[in-house]
Amino acid sequence: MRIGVFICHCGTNIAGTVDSRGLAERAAELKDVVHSEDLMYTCSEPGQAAIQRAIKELGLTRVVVAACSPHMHEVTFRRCVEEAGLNPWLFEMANIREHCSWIHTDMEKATEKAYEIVKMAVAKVRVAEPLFSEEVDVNKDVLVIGGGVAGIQTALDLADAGLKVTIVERRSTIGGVMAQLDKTFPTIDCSACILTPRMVDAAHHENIAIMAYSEVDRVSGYVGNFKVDIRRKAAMVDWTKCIGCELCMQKCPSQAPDVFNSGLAETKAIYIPFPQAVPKRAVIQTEYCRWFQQGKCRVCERVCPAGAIDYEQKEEIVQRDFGAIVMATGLDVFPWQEHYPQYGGGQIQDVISGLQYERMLNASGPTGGHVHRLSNHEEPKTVVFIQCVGSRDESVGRPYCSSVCCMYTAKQAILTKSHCGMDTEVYVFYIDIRAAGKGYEEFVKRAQTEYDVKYVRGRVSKLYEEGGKVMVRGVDTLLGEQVEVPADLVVLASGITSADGASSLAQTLNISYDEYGFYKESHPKLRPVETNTAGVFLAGACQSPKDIPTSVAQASGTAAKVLVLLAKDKLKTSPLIATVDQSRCVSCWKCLNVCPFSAPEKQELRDGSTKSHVIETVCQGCGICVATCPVNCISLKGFTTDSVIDQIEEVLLA
Amino acid sequence: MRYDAEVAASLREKILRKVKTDVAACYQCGNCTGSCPAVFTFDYTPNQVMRMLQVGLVEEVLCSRSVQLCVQCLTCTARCPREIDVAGVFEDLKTVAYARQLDVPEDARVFNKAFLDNVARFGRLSEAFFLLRYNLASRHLLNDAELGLPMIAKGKVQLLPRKARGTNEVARIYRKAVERARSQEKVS
Amino acid sequence: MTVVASSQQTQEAGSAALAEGAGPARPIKVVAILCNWCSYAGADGAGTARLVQPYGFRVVRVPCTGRVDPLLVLKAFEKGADGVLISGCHPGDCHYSEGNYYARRKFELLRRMVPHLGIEPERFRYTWVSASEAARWQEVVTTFLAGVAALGPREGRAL
Amino acid sequence: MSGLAYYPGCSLRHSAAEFDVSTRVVLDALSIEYTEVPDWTCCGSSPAHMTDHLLAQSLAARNLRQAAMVGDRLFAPCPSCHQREKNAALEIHDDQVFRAEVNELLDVPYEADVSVLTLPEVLVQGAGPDRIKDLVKADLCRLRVVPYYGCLLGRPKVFSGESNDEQPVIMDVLLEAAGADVRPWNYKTECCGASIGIPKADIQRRLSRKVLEQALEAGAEAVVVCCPLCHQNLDMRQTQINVAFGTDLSVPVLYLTQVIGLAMGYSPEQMMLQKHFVDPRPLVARAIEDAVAFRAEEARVAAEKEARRKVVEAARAAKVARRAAKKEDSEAAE
Repeated sequence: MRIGVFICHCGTNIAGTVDSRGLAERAAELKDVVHSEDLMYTCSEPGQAAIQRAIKELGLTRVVVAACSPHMHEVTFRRCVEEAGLNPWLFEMANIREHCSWIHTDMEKATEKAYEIVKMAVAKVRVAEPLFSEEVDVNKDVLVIGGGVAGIQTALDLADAGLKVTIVERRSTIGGVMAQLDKTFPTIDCSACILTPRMVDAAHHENIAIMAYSEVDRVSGYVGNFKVDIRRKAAMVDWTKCIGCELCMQKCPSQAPDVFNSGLAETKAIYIPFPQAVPKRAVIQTEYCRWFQQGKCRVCERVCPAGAIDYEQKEEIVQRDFGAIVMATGLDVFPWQEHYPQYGGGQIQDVISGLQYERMLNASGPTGGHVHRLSNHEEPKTVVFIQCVGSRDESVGRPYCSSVCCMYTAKQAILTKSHCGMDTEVYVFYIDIRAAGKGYEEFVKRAQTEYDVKYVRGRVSKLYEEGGKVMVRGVDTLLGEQVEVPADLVVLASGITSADGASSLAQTLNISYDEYGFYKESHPKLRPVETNTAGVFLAGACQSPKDIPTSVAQASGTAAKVLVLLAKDKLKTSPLIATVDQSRCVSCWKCLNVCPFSAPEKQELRDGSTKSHVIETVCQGCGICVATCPVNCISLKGFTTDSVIDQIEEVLLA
Repeated sequence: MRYDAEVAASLREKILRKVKTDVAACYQCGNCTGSCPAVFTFDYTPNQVMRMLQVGLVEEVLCSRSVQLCVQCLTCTARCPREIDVAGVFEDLKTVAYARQLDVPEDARVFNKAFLDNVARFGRLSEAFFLLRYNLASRHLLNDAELGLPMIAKGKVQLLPRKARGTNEVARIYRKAVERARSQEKVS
Repeated sequence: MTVVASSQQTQEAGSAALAEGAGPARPIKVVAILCNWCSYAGADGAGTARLVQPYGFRVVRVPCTGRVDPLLVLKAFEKGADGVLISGCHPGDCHYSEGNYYARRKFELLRRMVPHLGIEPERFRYTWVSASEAARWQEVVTTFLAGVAALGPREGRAL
Repeated sequence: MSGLAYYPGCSLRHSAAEFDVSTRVVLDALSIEYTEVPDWTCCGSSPAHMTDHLLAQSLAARNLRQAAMVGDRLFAPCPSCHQREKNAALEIHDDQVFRAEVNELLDVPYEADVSVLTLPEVLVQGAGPDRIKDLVKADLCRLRVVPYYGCLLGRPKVFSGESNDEQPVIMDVLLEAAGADVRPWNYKTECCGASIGIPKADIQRRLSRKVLEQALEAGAEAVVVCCPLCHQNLDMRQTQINVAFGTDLSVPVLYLTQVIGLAMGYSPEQMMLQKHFVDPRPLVARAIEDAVAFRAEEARVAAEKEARRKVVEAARAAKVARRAAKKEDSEAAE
């Protein structure tokens, strides 16, 4: 056994608090260690070259690199030693940066700790065995969850590349939030004009299947071979027959809140969200339907020319197999009413959210693009925009910046002037202007100069009604004065939150998410569209608040990553899996009961006995069975009980 | 002007310890100023005070009218998006100014002194007597004078304040506390 | 938030010093067994954020807390560990969907058993730290080590 | 020992005597037992806590100690007294070291842990809206009021127990129980000028004027307060406001307990309404008359409706009878 140890300085990141050189010298003394050296940057080209040289020239049979977290560079180094002819699993990483140099200050103590961490790694690599991956066939179909602009973009890219894509959308039409927007910044081009063609492309693409009004219920399997249960919700309308003529909608006698117009208007119990909906199919909201609530009516059934209405329709579970899954579940608008009583908590009619204002500005919206006060339907003379409502506000549990509000407010301010005339007074209360995008800052400048929008630096502390106006009391921090603006209409730049139900969906897919329900990428810089679950990717605002260009860009990036994965016909499975020593198995089947992936199976041996056997391609390597087996006859490759004990001993021997 | 990093740092630490709030967290949105009812009497708006504390302009703040005239309505604290206890900071600064016997703006100091002397003297606040003392001291002799007679008429004033039992203890508390505070300020 | 955080930091820096155990002759040794997906990443995050932590713990990485056999914990104590800290994904967030549920059952039993082996209950803790909870990891490890340090090392007291 | 101690505070002895009286009357009516804190002294609000923290807490602690002699709970109608006492109670309870410091200043140490309540809390916990409803004699459904909480009754949340410090509700609940017509408004917690009134009268007038005008804006005829200082600023100084701004405001300002008392049938004089500068008595009288008329009207409409129903029924019955008769005739004819 010839072990080589390589200690990284990582510039001063490690060497700053850990004596890397001294560490290398001490490591050389360890049992079975034949070579030990310190390098400035082990992950750099020269660093890796040094390791490979040492392997070849000194015939190393095991390698330990003491540097950063394995989550950072384990893959890099395994590849590195493999190229030098070593089995990649005969390599171990000692994390002396995140777990040592970065959290300590005392050089001496930190170095001592680092030394023990290295000893643990050496102990582990000493008992390591060469491992070999299995190869499994890859299912090349892709599931995209969420049919917003991000989901559509990923789907189109993948479909054009020849993969079969299924879009699952929980609403009855794709399009997402972008479909609700009027114009887009900084170009002021109509949102629908850009989006709807893409929606139609997706609908007509031979490689894309859209499952609207459906949700993902269950996901099993693993990268390359996911099994997904998709729940088709009961629309009470047979979509194979429905022709989207809207006749039912016109004739339906019962009103229902209009989600698409974010509550600005009412729609019918049977409805199609908007004329360009894709697919253009009707849905009955049973909780508002007269027939379902009072047992009389059936008007839609009578007027439907296609006989598509089906009051008996039941939801159904469809099972599909996929090789990869893309999360594109998008965003929701921050529910400001519950959190901002000082802004009237929704009680003041003429205080509306940014999204509601989008609908009001929209020519095909409930007001036909006419901007008016909800209280008296008059055109506002003074409009006040308030930024950072539900953003950068820890008192409502939203410390993060929603990143789009500054820009959409500038856009809405400009549109206000063009809708209500240049003589309209427009104020924007802001804390900081965040215009970091191509042409963004210029756009804001236009708002300030060309359109004479008055930017006031400061938060608004209170809204109250007086003399038919909404009094806006805030501050101009640059003047150092408290200010009051009597407004006709107040638009809150309500921030972005993760989509409703995002975290429970994350649990269904076993991907991690932050405290706000945004999905966690596998590395913030280097793996921004991957998750820690192989085969599951991220696109758009489900990862963090994003504007349209960023979402689309990321969506295409995601598509590329999916293609990289599915370009291969076979996938190497992780060799870190459980194996059963059948000679000691007592057939208690506890492993079968506990395995979340039902990897263990009963296997009949020649001698007629049945013993447990783990299906390599199904096992995910969690090791639950290992800890459960009463006779310890299951072992987890790469994390054997011995290797763990050896590490613990190393810690405690000193 | 130049910033004094050391003063700022020690000040921040001090406020962290005494008020359990971090002025460094202030990002100058001005919500406190927008909410403040007394801001019209201030020489520095609350967010300016926060800023001055961040860069260590403590002397200026301690002698400011703002600190003296804050009415402790707590609106700033209630609405701060960074959950800073602004009112708490003001209260603390005021006590420091008092202990240091700094030359704070006229009326406020007089008001407080008149009040506390009154309490120390009668154990309870005798409002009429207090107002009288205040007006004499602040030379606003006729301040609220028009209210005097009607108040008497409506029996809202007690003309000859009587000592409450426990007055002596209050006086003692008052004396001990003040001595203690001043000695401490000398130390620090 | 900020208030809490900053006051925490100062206070944690304080107890971090305490956790070094001013009193005991040899510094205490705690074995921290972390699951690869949540807690190990959380500890990485704490490092990236330069959140100061006590020296006295060593991390053993496992794929999932579900893989940790209670006997491993006892083994650690047998070998003379002063404390054992186990941390995984929050219930419901397990990368293998159920691992931490099995872990929770086992460790809850173990936790109740430990005192009967003559080991102070403060020396064993299992908890949950997600990949995004760097500050929580700092808090967990600091308080746990402070507790163990208060008891001092388990000199010559194997099982 | 268990028991409820009542801390009137300086203002309630004189300038707000009516608040004191109405409070005692209402508590008795609701048979909530209480004892006045023996030899209580000033709580130190507001200058003390802005002068020296220890001084403030010690002044308050002295009263807590006195209260402990007669009870384990103390309530102070004046919100700033309440805030001072509660603040001290909590800090001393949580921090034994600090308790020692305080006790050094006191002649006799404070060892107990008295919990501090607001007056509305006492009314809700000690009796509850339903008990009040049961005792209502005078119908105030035509008395349009807004509850004005001011700065300290709803803030900070940890003291007031309100879930929302911009829109507290405890006064609303009590006033509705008393049968008053409570109007929603968004000015419940905006400051009336508090003690600025004395050093900086002009500011206080501006703020108080805003409160009164917002009340009218909300369709109220009177403002209900629970704080002597708010009352002073809004009622006693209302004339000053009118003089200063040339307005002709005349908005009665009532204490919460006065409204509840009136509802329970006590006379305006018993509730000492005559002590107010803007006399609420005409308004109250009118409201009660209106209510009578209003109820009568209600009854009349109801009666008419009932009558109409009877007529219709009778007609229907007659019709049925006629049909039956016809049928018989035709049968008889065959």
